[in-house]
Amino acid sequence: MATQDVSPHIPNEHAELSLLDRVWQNGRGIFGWLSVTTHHAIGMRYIVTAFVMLLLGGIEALLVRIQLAHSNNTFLGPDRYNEIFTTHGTTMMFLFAVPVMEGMAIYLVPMMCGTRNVAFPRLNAFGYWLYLGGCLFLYWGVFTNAAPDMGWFAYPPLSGPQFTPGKRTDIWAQMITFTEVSALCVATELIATIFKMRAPRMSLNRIPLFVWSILVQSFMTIFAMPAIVIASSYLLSDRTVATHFVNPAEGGDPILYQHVFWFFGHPEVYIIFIPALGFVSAIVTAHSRRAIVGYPAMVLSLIANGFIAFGLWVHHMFATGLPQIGEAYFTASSMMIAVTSGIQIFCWLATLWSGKVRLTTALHFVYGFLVIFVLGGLTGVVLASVPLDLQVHDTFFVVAHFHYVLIGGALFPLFGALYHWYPKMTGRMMSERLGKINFWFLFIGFNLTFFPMHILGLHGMPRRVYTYGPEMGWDNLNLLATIGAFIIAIGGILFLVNVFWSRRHGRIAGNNPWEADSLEWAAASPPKNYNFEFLPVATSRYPLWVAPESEPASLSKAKTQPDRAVVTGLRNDRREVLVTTLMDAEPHHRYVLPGSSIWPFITAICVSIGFIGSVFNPWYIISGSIISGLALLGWFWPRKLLELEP
Amino acid sequence: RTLMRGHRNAEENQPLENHERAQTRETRLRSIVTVSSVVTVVLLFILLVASISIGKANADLGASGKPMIIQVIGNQWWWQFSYLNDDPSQVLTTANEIHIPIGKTVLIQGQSNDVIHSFWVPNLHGKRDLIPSRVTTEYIRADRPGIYRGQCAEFCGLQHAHMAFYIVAEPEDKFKAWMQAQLQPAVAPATPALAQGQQNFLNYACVYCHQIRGTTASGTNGPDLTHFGSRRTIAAGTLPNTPGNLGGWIVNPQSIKPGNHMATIAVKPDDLQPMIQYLESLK
Amino acid sequence: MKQRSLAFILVLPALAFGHAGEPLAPHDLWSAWEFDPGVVLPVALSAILYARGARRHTGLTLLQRTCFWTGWLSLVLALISPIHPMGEALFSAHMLQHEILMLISAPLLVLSRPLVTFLWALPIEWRKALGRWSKTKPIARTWNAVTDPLTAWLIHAVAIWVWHVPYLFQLTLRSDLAHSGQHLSFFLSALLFWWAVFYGHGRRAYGAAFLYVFTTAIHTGALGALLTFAPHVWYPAYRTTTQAWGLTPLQDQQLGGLIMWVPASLVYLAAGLALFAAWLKESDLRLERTQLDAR
Amino acid sequence: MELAPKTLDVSHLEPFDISSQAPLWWGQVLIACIEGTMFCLLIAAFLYTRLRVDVWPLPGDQFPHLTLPTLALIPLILSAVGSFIASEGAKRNDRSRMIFGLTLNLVLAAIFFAMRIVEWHSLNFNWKADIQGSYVWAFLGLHSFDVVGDLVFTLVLIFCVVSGRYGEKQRLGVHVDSVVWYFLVAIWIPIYLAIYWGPKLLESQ
Repeated sequence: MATQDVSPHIPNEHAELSLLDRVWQNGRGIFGWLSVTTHHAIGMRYIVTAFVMLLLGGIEALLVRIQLAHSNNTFLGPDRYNEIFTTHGTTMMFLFAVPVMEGMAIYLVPMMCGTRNVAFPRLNAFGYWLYLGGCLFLYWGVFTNAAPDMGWFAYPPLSGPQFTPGKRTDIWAQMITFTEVSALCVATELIATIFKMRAPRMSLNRIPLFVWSILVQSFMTIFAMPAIVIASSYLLSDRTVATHFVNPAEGGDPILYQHVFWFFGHPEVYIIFIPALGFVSAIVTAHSRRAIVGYPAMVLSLIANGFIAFGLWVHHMFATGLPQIGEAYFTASSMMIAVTSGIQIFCWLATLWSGKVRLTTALHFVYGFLVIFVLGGLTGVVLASVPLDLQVHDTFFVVAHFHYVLIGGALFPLFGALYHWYPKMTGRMMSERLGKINFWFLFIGFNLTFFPMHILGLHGMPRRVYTYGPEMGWDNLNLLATIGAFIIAIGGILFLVNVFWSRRHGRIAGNNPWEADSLEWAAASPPKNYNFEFLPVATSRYPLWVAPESEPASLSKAKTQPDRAVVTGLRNDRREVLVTTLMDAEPHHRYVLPGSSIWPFITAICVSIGFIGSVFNPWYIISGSIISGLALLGWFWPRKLLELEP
Repeated sequence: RTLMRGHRNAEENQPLENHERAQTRETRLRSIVTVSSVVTVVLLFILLVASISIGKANADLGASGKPMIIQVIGNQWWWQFSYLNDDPSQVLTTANEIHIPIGKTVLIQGQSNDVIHSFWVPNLHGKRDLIPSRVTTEYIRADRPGIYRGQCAEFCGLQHAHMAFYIVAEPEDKFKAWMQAQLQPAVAPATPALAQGQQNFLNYACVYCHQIRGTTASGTNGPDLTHFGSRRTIAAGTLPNTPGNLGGWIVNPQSIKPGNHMATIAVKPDDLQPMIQYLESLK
Repeated sequence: MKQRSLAFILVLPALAFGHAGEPLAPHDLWSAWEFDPGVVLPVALSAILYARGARRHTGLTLLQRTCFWTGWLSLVLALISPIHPMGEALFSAHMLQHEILMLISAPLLVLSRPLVTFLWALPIEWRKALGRWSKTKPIARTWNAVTDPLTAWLIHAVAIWVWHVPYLFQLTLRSDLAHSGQHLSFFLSALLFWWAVFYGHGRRAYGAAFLYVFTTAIHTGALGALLTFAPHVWYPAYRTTTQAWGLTPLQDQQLGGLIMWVPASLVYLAAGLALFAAWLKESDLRLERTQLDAR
Repeated sequence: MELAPKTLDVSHLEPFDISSQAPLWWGQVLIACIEGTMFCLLIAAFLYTRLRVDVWPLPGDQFPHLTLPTLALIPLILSAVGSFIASEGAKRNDRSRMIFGLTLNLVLAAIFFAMRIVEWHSLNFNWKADIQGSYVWAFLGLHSFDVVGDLVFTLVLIFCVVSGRYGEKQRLGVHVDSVVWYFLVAIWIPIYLAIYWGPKLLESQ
């Protein structure tokens, strides 16, 4: 395949553009809104919904911190406290962290790959509606006094029918079903998009690191989520139809639930955190204005991270009495993850050190990430060691550790990413000054909240206690943590203020305000529904920077490239995109994407009826399947036969 | 920083040379990354060796002679302890507070009656989960005399926070004396007031759940109260064991430890005082 | 010293009869070499053939030679060194032996591409005849079929799982024939598997090879995890033999499971990453070629 | 270094493709990966559970019978041939081949399914009985759910092809349907081994 030096022949540019506009337009009114399949719109819905969840989870965190601010506090009773910490964990893990990463990926990946939408736009919409269904279902439970109260991990027998009667646990388990189906839809369509719809010549060795991280994350989702499907089904069927999967009286085993849960739960952490590594790579490249050092090492460590994550589930279960002879193996394999993460950190540091760094807010968040994540990694090494873990397991030390890893490792890069891509999403810049204030509030508040928890844990404060006695001497550090939590809250409010203020008053951004390297910056800000007038060709690993194809090393003096190679010959009178080969991204065939459709929404409603109904009556599984099948029939029914001519 | 920037501007004027220099710099950066990664691996390996040797030391605890075996059964939300012995008359069952001799290895044999709990005495050793349908084991040894607080470390429901216990480590002879005292049935009431208290206790529903050896109270759902007066706390470490606290606990356990499984029994105010005195007399 | 040699003489008959004698005790470890002619002869023959062929075959790289001799030594380690008799006393040692065969010897030997070198060792007429024979349709077709990555993956997976069925695994301790069959099927299926993974990408891309390595790591890891977490001894034949080595039968089984799970997965991971790196590099090379074409 | 805009003309490429290059094919393979992982984990969990119990099955339950499920493998495996014929027909836009393949697939799959129902009916335990019941019913239930789903889908495809209401998308549908069916056949074999043979093979004596 060859690129020819011919200017694109455009008979009537204006007419073509309005044709594209019309073909990719979404319907109007509420019906149109429900039928949207454009990936930005869906991605944005994910992000906004996830941030609403972050807000709710954050409020719950504050309530927890208020309760623990001093000893023998009676702000919340044990029942409310248990509901709130469970809902906090569940919300943050299932309804915020994973979906927000999915949302960012849905928004960015098609643009970074240089195409017009995800591979399965309707599946994408369906996934979102199910995710929304999960959010609404859980919070419906929370607001009708049926919030789950057995911890976000729901260990049986505590979560079994005998010890938590009522519908709390069932609502939790079915909410998991909603989010896992949604996550699986997203993973499937993202992999298909990345594999088959990349810009021509974007070979494997040229895929942006963020897209790599999403690819790894999606594969992890595909191999990890089925485990939580099984775990939540164990719970649900034991509770509703009296099976015995985790019932020890009839041969079941509660520890099996832990194995299955953590076979999902450990990779889950990486499902959240690997996209964040992608954010960091994108921000570091753009804001240090140089090629990333050690791109192949980065890719291989990402993949190794994903692989190793599946071997580590046991280290959540050291206290259950595992074979003593295995301790050395478990410790060693847990430590290995530090090596692959370490390689990536060194690569970023080398890039930042040798690049022309522009100290933006986004980069502030990256620096914050590096500091916090390294600390979290160090405590992680402590937890990897079996004897040390047995001492601090299920104490506030672990709470501190995973907040360092998840807030430091995922939330900070996420904030950085939002500062980085906000101009692309809205067409306006966020306030840098407010952004830096925002960063320092979050950074200081975060360390104030969570650093003392290390000490509390070492002093023996267990997790998930609703109160403690004054004789334990934990009051001061807890008060400090509570104050820190409120500083984080102020930081969060500042961020929201910045988002809303800049939406109106921010500086107009232009297509590529950061002079960044990857293809999404070639699209308009905010992007059109079809992303690109002409699909781009990836002439190098950093397609918007001037560089000969074979010399990635000389990119440090790159400038953004005004005239790029593009694809012509796609029909604009239907939603046509280009399918390329998996490895070298050579053009293979053209492919017509489906347009807007109400059926994903209707199907999601039918599936939700089945899911929600089955909590109350198992027969809804059957009736739900039937109506969902009918809805699917409507979805796929051949309406307009596609014309066969090219 | 300004120096470096100036240096780079100069570079841009000489594109050819600049490319080569960029290449060598790239190589240098990569080798720095490689070296750092290797150093990380070496450090981790040292930590691994240290971790294994600690684990070995812990495991070796059990190898030294025949240990004393204490069976721990977790309940929502209190602890039952049994000193196992081949001679059934020497088996002691008690709750929420135990004594151990210093310098002697104790094998903790963990089980659970309901949900998963975790046995943890922070100053003695790591933790071990108590799991229904399984028996888990752990060795502990106290080298210094003292009172060690233990706490449930696995979330076990409403009152997970109030599920503590105490281990009193003392010299062998003192321990033996304690053990002998504990093996005795409850002391008979010495005064009429105490006898009244005993009678009150036996008249109320307390007996369905609690045992006082030497009386007809033989329930097993709740903690054994045979030597209740000798314990430091009531309700699994929730309150210091004082007559006032005990009264409050009997009259309204739910206000002190909401959600716990002790039944609220309407004890008449006149019956309460002797009952408290009697229970506190059970040293 | 004298006692030592006396012990050696006493052990000799046991050596000669292979599995018939008592299970190996720790103090006999270093004298317990296994010189079963059925094993020693082919192993020695392969070394002689290779050495002869390597002298004539000029295109051989140092890497290939190193791969072959390391692989060959690991084969000796697995089959002839005391690891083998140890495997009759300890499940974990048996597992170690199998893992050496499947994860060290097999991939190294495949990487050294020894068949061509073996051919070079033969007289010219034989070489030609063999070459003709290998090109006949049924042979070529069978070869293509079994080295299809999916088939090879399947054969290897079935070999691994089937031999761990308690009845069959214990059969290998009673019957020499079954034991040889087990080792042979592990080793040959591993050769096939690695051949398909390393060279089968002519038909399926490296990416598929990566997936095959990854899924093999997963399913063997799962088997290892099952062994590690099983509350019962799978192979009662080891019930009386492990104590001499300071392990309870359950600990021995757990150790075996762990070997299959953790270190073995690491080998797969390393192989998978190497394949992936090759894949990335290859895609770059091809792009450069197409660019040159365009000019 | 030239900066002139370059173009890559793709108008000569096919507007459709029915092969493993189609994104939909990949989507279906990934869904098979998801379900395959789920079934494999469930098999591992089943074996783990089996290993924890001394007496299997728990008193009162029979072992599932072997004969009928083993015989049922024959129509099941043959039905994949029908799928293959149909997908080849779809690639060549050969209507009669598609109809023949799909019908063959449907009929053989239905025979398999009928045999399964008979066998299922003969079990003397249900999911509430004990842990064996829970697992066997879960395996049979989940796999049957998928099989029924795919049978309905095949029926719809037959209707489309026979009535002539089909275009490229439906042909791609036939191709993808065959992927689904291959998966359902392939995954049944380890499940079959696990529930009918696994518990016996794991007995150590």
